[in-house]
Amino acid sequence: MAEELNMVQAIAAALDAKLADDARIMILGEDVGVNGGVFRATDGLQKKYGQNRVVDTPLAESGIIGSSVGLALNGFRPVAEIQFLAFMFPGLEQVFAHVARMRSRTRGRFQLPMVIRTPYGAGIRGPELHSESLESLFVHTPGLRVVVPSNPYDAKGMLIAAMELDDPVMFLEPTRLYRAGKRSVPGGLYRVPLDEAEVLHEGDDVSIFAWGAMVPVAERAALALHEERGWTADVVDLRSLMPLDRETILRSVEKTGRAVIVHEAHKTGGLGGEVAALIAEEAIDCLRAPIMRVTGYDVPVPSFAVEDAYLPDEDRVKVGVTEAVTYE
Amino acid sequence: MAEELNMVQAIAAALDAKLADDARIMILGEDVGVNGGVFRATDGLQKKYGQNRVVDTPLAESGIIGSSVGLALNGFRPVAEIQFLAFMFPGLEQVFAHVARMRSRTRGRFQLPMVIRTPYGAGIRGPELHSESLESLFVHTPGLRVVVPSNPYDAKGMLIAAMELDDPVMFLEPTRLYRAGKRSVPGGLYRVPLDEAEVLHEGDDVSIFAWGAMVPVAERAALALHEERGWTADVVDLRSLMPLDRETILRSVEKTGRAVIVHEAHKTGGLGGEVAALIAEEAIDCLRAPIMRVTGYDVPVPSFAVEDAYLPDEDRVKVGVTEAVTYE
Amino acid sequence: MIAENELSQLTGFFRHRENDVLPLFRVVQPDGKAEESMLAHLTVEQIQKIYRQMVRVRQFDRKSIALQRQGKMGTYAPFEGQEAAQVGSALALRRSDWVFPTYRDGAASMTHGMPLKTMFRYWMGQLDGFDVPDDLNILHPCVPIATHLLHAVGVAWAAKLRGEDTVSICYFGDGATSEGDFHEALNFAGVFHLPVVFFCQNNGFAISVPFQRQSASRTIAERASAYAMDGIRVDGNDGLAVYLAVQSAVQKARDGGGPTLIEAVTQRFGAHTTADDPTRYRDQASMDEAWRDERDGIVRLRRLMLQKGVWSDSEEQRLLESTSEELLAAFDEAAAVPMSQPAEMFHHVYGQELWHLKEQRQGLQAGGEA
Amino acid sequence: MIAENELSQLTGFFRHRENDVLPLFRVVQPDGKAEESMLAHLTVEQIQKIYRQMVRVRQFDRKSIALQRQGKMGTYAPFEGQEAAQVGSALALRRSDWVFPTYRDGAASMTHGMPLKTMFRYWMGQLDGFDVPDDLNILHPCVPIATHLLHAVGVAWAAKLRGEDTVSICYFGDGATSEGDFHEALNFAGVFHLPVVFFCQNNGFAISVPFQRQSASRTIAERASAYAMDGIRVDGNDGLAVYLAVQSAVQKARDGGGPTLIEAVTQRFGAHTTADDPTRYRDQASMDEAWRDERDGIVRLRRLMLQKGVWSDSEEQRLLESTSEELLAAFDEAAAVPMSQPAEMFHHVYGQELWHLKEQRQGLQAGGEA
Ligand SMILES: Cc1ncc(C[n+]2csc(CCOP(=O)(O)OP(=O)(O)O)c2C)c(N)n1
Ligand SMILES: Cc1ncc(C[n+]2csc(CCOP(=O)(O)OP(=O)(O)O)c2C)c(N)n1
Ligand SMILES: [Mg+2]
Ligand SMILES: [Mg+2]
Repeated sequence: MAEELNMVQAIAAALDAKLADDARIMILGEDVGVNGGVFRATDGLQKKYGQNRVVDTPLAESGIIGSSVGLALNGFRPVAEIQFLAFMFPGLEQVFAHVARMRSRTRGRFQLPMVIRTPYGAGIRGPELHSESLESLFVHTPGLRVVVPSNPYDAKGMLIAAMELDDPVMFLEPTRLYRAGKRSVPGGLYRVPLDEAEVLHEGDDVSIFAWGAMVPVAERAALALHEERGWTADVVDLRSLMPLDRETILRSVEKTGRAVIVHEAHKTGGLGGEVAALIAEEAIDCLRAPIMRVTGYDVPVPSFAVEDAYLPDEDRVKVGVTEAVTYE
Repeated sequence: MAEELNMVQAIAAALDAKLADDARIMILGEDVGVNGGVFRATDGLQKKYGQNRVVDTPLAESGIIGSSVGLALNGFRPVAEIQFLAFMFPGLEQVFAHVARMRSRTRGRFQLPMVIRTPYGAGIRGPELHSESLESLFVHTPGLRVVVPSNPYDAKGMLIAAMELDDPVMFLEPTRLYRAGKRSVPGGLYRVPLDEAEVLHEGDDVSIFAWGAMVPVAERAALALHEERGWTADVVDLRSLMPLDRETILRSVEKTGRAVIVHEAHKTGGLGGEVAALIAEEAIDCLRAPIMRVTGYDVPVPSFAVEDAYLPDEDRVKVGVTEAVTYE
Repeated sequence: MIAENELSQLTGFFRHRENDVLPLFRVVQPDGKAEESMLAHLTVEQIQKIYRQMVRVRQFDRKSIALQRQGKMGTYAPFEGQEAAQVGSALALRRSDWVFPTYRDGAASMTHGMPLKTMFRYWMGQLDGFDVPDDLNILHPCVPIATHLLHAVGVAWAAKLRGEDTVSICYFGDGATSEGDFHEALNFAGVFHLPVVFFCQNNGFAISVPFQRQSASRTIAERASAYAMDGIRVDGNDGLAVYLAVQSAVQKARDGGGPTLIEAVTQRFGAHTTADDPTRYRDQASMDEAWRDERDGIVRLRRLMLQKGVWSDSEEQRLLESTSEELLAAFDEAAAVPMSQPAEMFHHVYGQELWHLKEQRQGLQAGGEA
Repeated sequence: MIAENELSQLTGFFRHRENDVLPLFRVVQPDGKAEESMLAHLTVEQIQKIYRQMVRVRQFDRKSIALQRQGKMGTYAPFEGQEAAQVGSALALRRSDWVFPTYRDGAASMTHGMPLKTMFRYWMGQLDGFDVPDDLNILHPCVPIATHLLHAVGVAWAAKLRGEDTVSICYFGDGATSEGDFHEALNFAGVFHLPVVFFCQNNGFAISVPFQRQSASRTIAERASAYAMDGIRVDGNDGLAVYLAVQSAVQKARDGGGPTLIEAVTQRFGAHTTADDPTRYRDQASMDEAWRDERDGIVRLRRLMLQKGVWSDSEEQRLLESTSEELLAAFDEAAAVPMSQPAEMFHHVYGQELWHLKEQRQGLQAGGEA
C-alpha cells in the first residue's frame, strides 16, 4: 500500500521495513532511540524493536562507527546515524582506515555490510557545522559506496538497497529535502538501484547534473529557461556518487554538447571537478562550450543570515546554463 | 653558505633556522624530540632548543593538532608533525572544524599561524596506511593552504614561508623524495612563494602537471618522449595546491593545447579532477585532445610487493601523454 | 582454573567498582541555610554580585526563547537551571583568563564580558554575532562537542610556557565526556601539568540520553584520577559553592598546581534547544514549580540573602526592571544593525583574499555564478 | 578567598593523587621461585605449553629480524621481551574467541593459530599475507594505534546480543592509551557491559617516548575505574601470571561480568622496528644479558621448570631444533609462493567490481594508463 510520505518519513519507513525483515539489522547513534532521532528518522522504532536493536549510544562518533565495524564483522548489519555530517569528523579515522578497507585488507574474509546515514547540506538555518556537503571526501575513498537521494521514493528504495548491500554505504540525506514535500511511496520492501543516475527531464540544449537538494533547484532553473528562452535541458539526478553512472552522463553530454554541474559543496575539490574531468577525458569532442560548475563558494558555510547566498539557487544555475548555451 | 642537502635535511634546516629566528616557533609531535623524528626531520633540534620548544607529545593526533590550535590562539606559532599522513585521520576533526575555520569564525580576531607537516605518499615499502596521498581532502577545505615541495631547495624555502604565514598550512612532504637526492640549499632564511607553480621544462606539444613525488616521474617521461618521439613538453610542478596557480596552468595549456595531469592519489575525486575542470571551464577552446589523468588507482594503496604497480610510473605517464599528443 | 573472585581475594589486585560516590560540595541548602564556615570566605558584595548576574542572565535566556518563538532569532539553546554553575564559575575568573564555552554557556560568556548585543546577533545568525571584543579572551560557542577542550589546553600551555599566570577554563556537558577529545585533552593537561580548569556541567542529559547511558562511572569527577588530576564534584545549583570551588582550582592553576576537573551537578529546566521536545524523553510535567524551586540556584540564593537581611523585595524589583531595560535596549541595538551582507562570507577565510575567492565574491556581487 | 588545601581539608572532596601504585600480580619470580598457591591452578602440561610456545615465537622473531636484514622481508616490528605477555594471554582463549592484534603482537597471533607462512607473507609485503584462515576469528595487525579497540568492542557486543559466550581480546601498547579511541572503546564497553578484554602491554615506550610522558597516571590499569571497570596490573614477564589473569578476565566476560582492562608490565628488548635506532632514546647498551635475564619471561619459566624437574636440557635442545625446522619449512613455503600480482590490488575493494575499477585493472594488465 503506497502512502504519501516526506523524505524523513520514507527513511523511517525503510528502516522499519528492514528491521522487520532482517534480524541482523541494528540501528545505533545519538538520540536515535527514545527520542526517535533529532529529525525523527527513527521515530517509534525503539519502542517497536527494543533497546537492543535501536540503540542510544554514548556521544562519540568514532565509538559509533568503530563499534559498528565490530558489529558488522560479527554478523550484524548496523545502520549508524551520525547526527549531522560534520559530526562525522571525529569518526573519519574509522571510516577512512577501517570501514572502507576491511574487505580488501582481509582479502574478502570479512565484509562490512553497514550503512552510515547522515543528514547533510545547508538551507535549514542550522548553527555552525550543521550545513556541510562533503561527499567528495567519501567518493575519494576506495571501498565506500556513496549515494544521495533527492526525493522520498528514492530515499526509501535506495536505503533498503543500501541495507541489503554487503559493502559499506555512505547514505547522505539532504536535510533541506527532509520535509520539502510528499510523494507516493510504496509500502514494504522495494529497491532503487544504487548505481544509476536518473534523467528527470530530457532536452537538447544542455545537460544539467545535480544531486540531493540541488536537484529541485536545477529543475526549476531548467523550467524557467525553457519558459524564458525556449531552451530544453537534460536534468540528471546523479543519485549515485560512487560509482558515477558514467554512461548516463556521457550519453547526455554527447547529445547536448554542453554540461553544467550543480552542487552545493565548495567548488574547489568538489565532485563537480570529477564529473567535469570525466567529460573532458571521454567526451571532449562533443563539447561545444566550457563545462560550467555552479557550486557553493570556497568559504566555510556561513551563518544562516547569509546562508541562502552561499547556496546555488535558480538564478545562479540560470547564469551558468546561459553561459554554456550562449557560448560561441 | 649553501650546502648540499637532501629534502629531509632541508626541512630540518628550515625548522632550525626559524626556531633560531622566532621565539614563538614551537615544534610538537610524536618522537620529534629525543628521537629527532622517525625520518630525522627534527634531528638535534630538541638538544639545541630545549624540551619546551621541541616537544614529544603523547600519542594522540587530535591532541597534537587541537592543542596546537590553542598554542596558536595564544601567541605561539606551532609546527605540528604528524608521523604519516594517514595518522592525521584521528585529528581530522580539529583540522576541518577548527584549524581551517578559526580565522573566519572569529572574524579575524584570531588567526592560526600554524603548520602541519606530514610525510605522505607511497613508494617507501611502508606497512598499511603509510602511503596515502590525500591532498584533495585539504584542498576542498576552505581556510587551509596546501603545498607540496618536490626538491630540497623548495622544501626549505616553502617551509620557511609557511612558518611565516599567518594562515594554517598543510605542508605535505613526499616521503619518497626525502632522501632521493641532494641539491644546493642556501643557509639561513629564504622564502619560496607558496602560491606559484614552477615550469621546470618548456615545450610545445603537451603540458604535464604534477606535484611531489610525481614531478621526477613526469620529467623522466617527458625526457624519454622527447628522445623517442621528438615531442617537447611543458613540465609544471604545481607546488601550491591551494591556491592553484591558475595563470601558469592556463598559460601552458593555451600554448600546448594538451594537458596531462599526473598524481599518485586515487583518480576519482583526486585533485586531477579539479585541474581538469579548471581547464575545461576556462580554456576549452585551446584543447586539441582529451584531458588525460595518470593517477593512482581507485584501490587502497596496496601492500609493498605491488605498490610500484599502484604508482604512476614513467611508462604510464608516457601512455597518457602519447594518447593526448596523438589524439586526432 | 582460578575463579575471578578467588584471584582477586588472593591478590587484591582487582579494582572493584567503588560503591561510594564522590561527595558533593555544597555551601547553601535549597532552603537557604548555609555552611557558615564557608560563607566566611565570601563578602556580601560577592554574594550579591553572583545573585544579580544569575538573575540578569536568566532574563536574557527567557527573552531569547521568546524572540525565537517570534521568529526573530534562530534555534536557541536555553540554559535555565544552569545559571548558578555558569555564573559562579565565570565570576571566579580574572578578565584576562580565557573562556571556552559551548552553545549552552551563554551565561558564562556574558558573565565574562561578552556584550549582550553580540549575543543576540549570534543567535540571529548574523555574521557579526561572531565578533569578539579585542580585549576579551573568549571564543564563541563551540558546536562540535568536546573539541574545544584541547584549545583550552593549548592556550594554557602557551601561558605556562611564557610564565604568565593566566588560566583557561573550558565549559562542556556530561555528554562531552564520552568523546575521545575529552580524554586527549585531560591527558595532555595532566602530562604537561597545565593551568586549565575543565568545567563540566552534568545536567543529566545529552539531548535525550541520560547520563547513566553515557558512562558506566557514577560520577564525572572521579575520572580525574585517570589523569592524576584533582577532581571536584560540586552542587551546580549552588552558585557560592561553584564560585569557591572554581576559585580554588583557578588559584591552584595560577600557582603552578596544574589542572582540575570540576563536575557541577545541575539540570536544565527546559528543552535541549528550541527545536527539541523534551517530553519525548523525560517527564517534563513533573518538573513543576516545586521541583524547580528545590533545585533552582536563584531561589536558593535569594532565600539565603533574605534570611541574612542583605536583600529585599524592592531590590529584587529594581534588579528585574533594570535588567529588562538593559535587555530591551541591547536587543533594539542588535535589531538595528543591518543584516549581514552576503559578501562578508568571503572575509577572513585567509589573511589575504586568494584569487578564486576574489572572483567568487565578485561573481556573487554581480549576481553571477560561482 | 579560600585556599585550595583548606577547601580540600574542610570538605574532603578533592581527590588527591594516589601515591600507592596498584600492586603487580606475579606468580613466578625472576629466580624461578613461585607462589605455590597459584601454581596449584596450573597443570604441568599447561606450564610446558606456555613455555614451548614462548620459545617457538621467539625463534620466529629472531628469524624475522635476520630475514629483514637479508632483504627478504620489509620493516619488521620485533616483540622479543614480550613473549610471556602475548603467549600467556593468547593461550587463555578459546579458538572461537576474537583476537585483535597490532603489528607487535605476532606472538599472540601465532599462538591463536595464525599460520607461520601467512605471518612471513605479511612481513614480505605480499597481499596473501593478509589472508585469514576461514575458521579463525583474528584480524591482521592494526596499524593505526588504538583504533581496533572499538572493533573488539563491536564484536563483543554482537556476541552478547546473540547470547554467545564468545569473548574478544584486543592487544595494544602503552602509547595507545593516549588516543581518543582508547577512551571511547572502554566507555562503550563499560556502558554496554561487554565481554571484551583490553590487554595492554606496557613496554615503557611508544617508539622513543617513555610512558611517563605518555600519561600523568602512574599505571594504566587504574584507568579502568574511570569506566567502572575492573583493572589488573600483572607482571607481563610472567607467563603464568598473565595466563591466570587473562583466564579469569575471560571467564568473567563469558559469565556476563563485563569488560576488564589488563596492564601487562613488560619491555621490548630490541628496537621499535627494524627501521628504528633505540640508542637514540635509551641506553640500549645497559640492557645487557644480566639485565635481560632478570626480565626475561622465558628464562624465568625455564628456571621454574628445571627447579620443579619438569624440564631438561635435552628437551630444550629438541624444542629448539624442532622449532627451527618448522620455521625453516614455513619460510621456504612462504618464499615459494609466487609474488603477488599487481592486479590483485583490485580484488575485494567492493563485493563486485565497479566499472572504473574494471577499466583500471584492464589498463594495468594491458600496461596502459589509469
Ligand atoms: C561531535 C558532535 N556530535 C554530535 C553533536 C550534536 N549534539 C549537539 S548537543 C548534543 C548533546 C550534548 O550533550 P552535553 O555534552 O551533555 O551538553 P548539554 O547539551 O547537556 O549542555 C549533541 C549530541 C555535536 N554538536 N557535536
Ligand atoms: C594513529 C597512529 N599514530 C601514529 C602511529 C605511528 N606509530 C606506530 S607505532 C607507534 C608507537 C606505539 O607505541 P605503543 O602503543 O606503546 O606500542 P608499542 O610499539 O610499544 O608496542 C607510533 C607512534 C600510528 N601507527 N598510528
Ligand atoms: Mg548534558
Ligand atoms: Mg609501548
